Amino acid sequence: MTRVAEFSVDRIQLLDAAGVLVGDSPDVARDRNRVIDMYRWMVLTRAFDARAIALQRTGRLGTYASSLGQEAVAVGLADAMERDDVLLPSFREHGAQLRRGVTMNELLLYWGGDERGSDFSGARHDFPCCIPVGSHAPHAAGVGLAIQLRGEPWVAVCVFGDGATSKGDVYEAMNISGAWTLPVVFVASNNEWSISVPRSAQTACETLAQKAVASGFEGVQVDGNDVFAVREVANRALEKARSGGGPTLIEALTYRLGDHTTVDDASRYRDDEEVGRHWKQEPVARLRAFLTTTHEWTREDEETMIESCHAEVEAAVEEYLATESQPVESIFDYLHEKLPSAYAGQRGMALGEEGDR
Amino acid sequence: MTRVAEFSVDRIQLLDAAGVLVGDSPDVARDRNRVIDMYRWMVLTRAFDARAIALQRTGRLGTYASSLGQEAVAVGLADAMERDDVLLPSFREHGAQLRRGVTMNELLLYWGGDERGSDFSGARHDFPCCIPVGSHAPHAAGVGLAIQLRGEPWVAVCVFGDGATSKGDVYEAMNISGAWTLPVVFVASNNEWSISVPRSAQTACETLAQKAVASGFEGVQVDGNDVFAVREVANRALEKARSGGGPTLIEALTYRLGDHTTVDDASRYRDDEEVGRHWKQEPVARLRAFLTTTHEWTREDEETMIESCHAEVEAAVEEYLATESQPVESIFDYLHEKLPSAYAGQRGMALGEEGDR
Amino acid sequence: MNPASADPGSTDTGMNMVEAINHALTSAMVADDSIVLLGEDIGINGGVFRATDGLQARFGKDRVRDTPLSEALIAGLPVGLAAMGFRPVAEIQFMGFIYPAIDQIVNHASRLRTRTRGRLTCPMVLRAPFGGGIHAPEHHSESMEAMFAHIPGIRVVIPSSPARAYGLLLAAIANPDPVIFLEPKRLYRARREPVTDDGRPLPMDHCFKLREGSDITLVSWGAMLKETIEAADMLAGEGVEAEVIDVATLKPLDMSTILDSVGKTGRCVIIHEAPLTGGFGAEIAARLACEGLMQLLAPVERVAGWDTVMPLPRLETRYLPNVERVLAAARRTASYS
Amino acid sequence: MNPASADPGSTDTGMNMVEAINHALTSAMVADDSIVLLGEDIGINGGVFRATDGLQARFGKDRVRDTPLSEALIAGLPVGLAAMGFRPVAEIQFMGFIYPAIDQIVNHASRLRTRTRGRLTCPMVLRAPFGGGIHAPEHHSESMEAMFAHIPGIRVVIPSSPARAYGLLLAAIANPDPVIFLEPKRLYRARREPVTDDGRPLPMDHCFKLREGSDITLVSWGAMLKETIEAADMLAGEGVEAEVIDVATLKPLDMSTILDSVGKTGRCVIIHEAPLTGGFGAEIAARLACEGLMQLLAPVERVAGWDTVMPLPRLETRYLPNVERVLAAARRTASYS
Ligand SMILES: Cc1ncc(C[n+]2csc(CCOP(=O)(O)OP(=O)(O)O)c2C)c(N)n1
Ligand SMILES: Cc1ncc(C[n+]2csc(CCOP(=O)(O)OP(=O)(O)O)c2C)c(N)n1
Ligand SMILES: [Mg+2]
Ligand SMILES: [Mg+2]
Repeated sequence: MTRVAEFSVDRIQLLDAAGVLVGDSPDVARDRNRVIDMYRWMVLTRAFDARAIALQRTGRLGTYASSLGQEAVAVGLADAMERDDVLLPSFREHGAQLRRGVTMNELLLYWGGDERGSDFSGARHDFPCCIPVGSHAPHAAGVGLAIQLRGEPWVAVCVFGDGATSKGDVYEAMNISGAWTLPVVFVASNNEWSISVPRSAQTACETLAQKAVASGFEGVQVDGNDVFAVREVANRALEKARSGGGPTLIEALTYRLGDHTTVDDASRYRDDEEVGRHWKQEPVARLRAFLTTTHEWTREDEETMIESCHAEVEAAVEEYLATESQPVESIFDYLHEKLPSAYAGQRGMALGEEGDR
Repeated sequence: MTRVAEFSVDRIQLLDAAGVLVGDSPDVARDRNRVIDMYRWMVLTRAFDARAIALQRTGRLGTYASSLGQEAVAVGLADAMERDDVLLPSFREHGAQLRRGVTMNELLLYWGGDERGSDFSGARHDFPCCIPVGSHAPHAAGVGLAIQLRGEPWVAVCVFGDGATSKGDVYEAMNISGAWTLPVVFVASNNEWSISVPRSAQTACETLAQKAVASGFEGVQVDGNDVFAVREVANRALEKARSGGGPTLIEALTYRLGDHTTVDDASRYRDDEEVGRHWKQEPVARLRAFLTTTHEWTREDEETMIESCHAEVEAAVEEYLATESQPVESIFDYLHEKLPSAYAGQRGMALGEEGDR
Repeated sequence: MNPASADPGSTDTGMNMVEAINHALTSAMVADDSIVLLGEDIGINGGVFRATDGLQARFGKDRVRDTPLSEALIAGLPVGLAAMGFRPVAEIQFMGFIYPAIDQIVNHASRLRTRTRGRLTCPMVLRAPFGGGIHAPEHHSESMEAMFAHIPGIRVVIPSSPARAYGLLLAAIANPDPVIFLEPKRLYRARREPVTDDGRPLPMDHCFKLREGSDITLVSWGAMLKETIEAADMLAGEGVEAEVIDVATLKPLDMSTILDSVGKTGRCVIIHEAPLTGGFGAEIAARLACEGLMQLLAPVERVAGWDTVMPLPRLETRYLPNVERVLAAARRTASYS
Repeated sequence: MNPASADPGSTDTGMNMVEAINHALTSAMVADDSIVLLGEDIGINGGVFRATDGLQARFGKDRVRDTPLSEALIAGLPVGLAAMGFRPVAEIQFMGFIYPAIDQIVNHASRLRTRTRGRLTCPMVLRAPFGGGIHAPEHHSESMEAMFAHIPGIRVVIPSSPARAYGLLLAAIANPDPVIFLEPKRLYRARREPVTDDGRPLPMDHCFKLREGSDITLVSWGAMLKETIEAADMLAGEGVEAEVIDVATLKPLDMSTILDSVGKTGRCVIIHEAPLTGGFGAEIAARLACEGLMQLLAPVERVAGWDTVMPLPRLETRYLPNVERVLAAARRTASYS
């Protein structure tokens, strides 16, 4: 019996649950403005989430998936990315999308059931939300291949949940990214639940990071409620990919503090006690504690920021609510570059109805 | 940075390329009759393969996938299995199928394009060949679940190639087998080629055994041209599964000495030199050398066996060639348990044609 | 992405479709130990629509199993289970996620019996909610039943009422071959009706005549029967008596019921949510052109979804056929001469 | 599972269909750097049918790429590549293995433009050989084009001759939206014909009239046009002039060419290999029942594969429609009164 291969998974944390630095202090932590900036994106994301849920409850938004508790994964990741990197989000990365220039109005339009919400005015190369879980992972490989073929220094960043790691297409995409040394960073945002299925029922693996072993590249765990650690690990993975080192799988350990979506009722399948425990780990309070102890963040600073975030959200909501639906012909007009004449009759009928009413 | 998980892959070999025992001598190697029995199945498989190719070349068989060079994987595995274990083969495990009681006539019927070839008179619970690569892996999980639910001591054994390890459904099946601790043994018969695509282009992994790490169970490499080692590793994995220990992935290192199938021309994509090198590792000569040096296997013994194998093959070929096709209505009669009346008209038309001719 | 909950009611107040499905599953599982349910979130959560509510508590975790998030597997694992003598009933959470399962349906479930000449069989049911009208997120509102109805060796069944959901699901589970059971989610909670929870299956391979009439035949299935019946009622007010046929089993198709009706009325409108081109309405219209041509007094009309991607909720109602479109087509057809 | 090899010939002796495809790929790749080929065994092996023979040697490993054995990926990766401005042409080795790719086609490729209101687009081609008649192993002979023709947002194109394969593949590659390009493998080496290798696409969305006639319209696509034309020739001997239409682009369907023809002949037989029920013939027959009813002088007939699993080679010829079946249907239809 000969040992032919060995593998390991490391975990990285820089800021503990109390907001105290435990590892090497990253540069960014010393830069007050940078920390405040990251903090603001997290606070804004949370404010946006709360407002979106309220809109849904009052019938003015569709089913919505909140990212409550997962803000550090999204913001830390996006903060590490370059503008020309390409984000391929799942459906819970609002913080990353906002940070990269997707507007709140666009997010609301998307979740409000309007395709224009995916026609980002900024972040023009980023992919829209991906609802069929994990099905965007192959796209990330394709984006990575495009970048590689052009010899550009950019990276495709693909984010999905713990549940998604059970999908065959996620595996196929990771495998080819390894085989072709593609510039892709895969991020498994492990919030411990796939709707009602706990992470432990999803796979026998002790870590999700080790899923990378099957694709021949590195997997690493990070405290996903620690924005510094997320940013650090993302930075390393991005740099590796940029410099031709191929893909990395980052498992970000976080927790879904809210329901799966606005139509879910998490109390059916998990204890308040568990949720309560995780509130003590959550990323926003943690970073606020760090700011307070390290960068003299005051209650006033906090209140000012919260107010400005709310104002920003409100402005977006107003814009959203004032946005008229697209006309019915839009159903046809983006189907192909040019509508095949075979469908002209249907388009006419759809418009005709308009008149009937 | 904390190390949170470690994994390793071991390789097992008992008989070296020269037929010399290098590891602990397994019991079976000391039992002359048992060794001869295994040897005979390997020789028979090879004789069958050669005859099947000849039949194809003369238009009396369809496209055929030879197992030349891979006989030890098939036979070692089947030898370790219990009758009530369930084999889910790919399309190159003729040796395992034969050893488990599928008749040569059935194999010929299958490859000759007759469904009765999958209606095994023996091995009633074994699955038929699986052509869509890797798509039988989910079935293996299902068979494993059936066994587990019934509390039986059997095991589902699923064999596929190196190429198949890139398929998402193979991954999904391995993952659930790990999560549910199912009694399944997965065998990746790594013959280094997936038609023209070398193993190295299939994945960045250094071993295929490590694919198991992504599903949270053990992966092990074995010299697939060493029937003792295959049998030994299979035994261990089967015992583990039988006793509730869950799945194992066995990577059997072997080589496809022939073309991919009778319609392939391997000289388009690989060197004779490479093939020549692998002929020196091949399993039949290796076991013969062991038999000769250890169990006084003589040239006469060899000739007698080869003759009897050929005779057995010939008898099957005759039976096969004498088998009439099923009547046209068989196209309908196995579609559902009872043909829905909606299709009665079509069945009549198909039969009617019969009359027209 | 999972709608609001409700606990399955009892028979006295009637049942809605989700409750009927829940009762059918219960009844089947009580009667037959070999039935195993599998799917995402079907356990403690009872399914995102609550179709399996309470079943894990009642039948245990062995028989009501949450799977990992793996649709190819959710279709493929039951093939192995069924071949070994179990009767798996698997749930795909939404039809929008069923596509990775098609490989297993086409290449395995549908042909295990054929391939092995009956040695191994595949008595499995694959359930999936489908269709629009509940303002669901992207990929949650499509109707692609026609893709399945083209696959040889399977049945495709779509209920249109609680009672038919109950009886047809029992029939599907009892069937010795694979059945794709598609549930129009818009109907899940749309209506309650008395359902006798007696474990009695309804016949598959059989259309249901929901309304008698001699002037025109309206053929539909699933959720669109709602609009179809509404239209029929309005037509009656205009003096046009419509016969309404619920196809129910798309494959194999009971064409004789439809042909008989059209033989009587001479006029036919087919209504479905799915995109027009290659929708299952095409098969029915084709059969009329092939086998019922000389009975036709007017061109067949199909009222269907557009040949476009299903829009997000804001324009959803502009995609789905509505009563007006059904009525307009029926009026044209009824008055054609 | 991969048929015998042959090296693509030059134009002088004519080309068979594989060669024509090879030349079309070459021509497109010379003209447009953004074209990348992907698939299993398409590199040094040139594809199991040799459609990509010599292309890796000519265009390099960057542009002609052997993928791992991962069909979901072979459809999904090009979506990402296309969104970034490339024009991927991916090959699925056989249609029997295309099913894991359907998810990417339905949920992504077909709707990337719609979803993003044109911000991201998906100019990709997915090629796959399909159909029976070459005595191939299990799962290698099916015809499931109808599943694709029902998906909104894509084109489905099927050539029936070397020249049309050449021109239509060029059109598919040049098209700014996704195209499923299905190649009838029975025709790959069936016939050579002169093909001008001039890089000129043929129009998609357009039926080809292969034979003029005024007595009956025979509509088919792909491999069955062989039997259809043979039948037409025999009918001519019987005094029946058949118009033969090659649908070529199934989606979007050029129904006006078919309606015009049937307007003239009043009689129509549709021929395809795929199972009858829900086959694409249904759509054409349905359109006749809807839009051409009053022109019909006889019931429409469909000659198709049975609604069964495709049998293994020994009974394959008893499954595939043959000239006799086409003739019998055409005679019935032509003489109907
Ligand atoms: C392929 C697919 N199957 C099922 C669903 C329904 N669904 C939506 S989200 C979800 C759970 C996803 O869990 P995870 O990947 O952990 O992401 P999270 O929601 O926790 O962010 C499921 C099953 C889906 N959207 N896509
Ligand atoms: C899903 C699928 N894709 C493609 C094919 C065509 N094909 C048949 S065998 C094969 C290669 C398989 O390689 P491997 O898994 O290593 O098995 P081996 O043939 O070497 O035994 C391919 C691509 C197939 N049968 N199934
Ligand atoms: Mg999760
Ligand atoms: Mg191989």
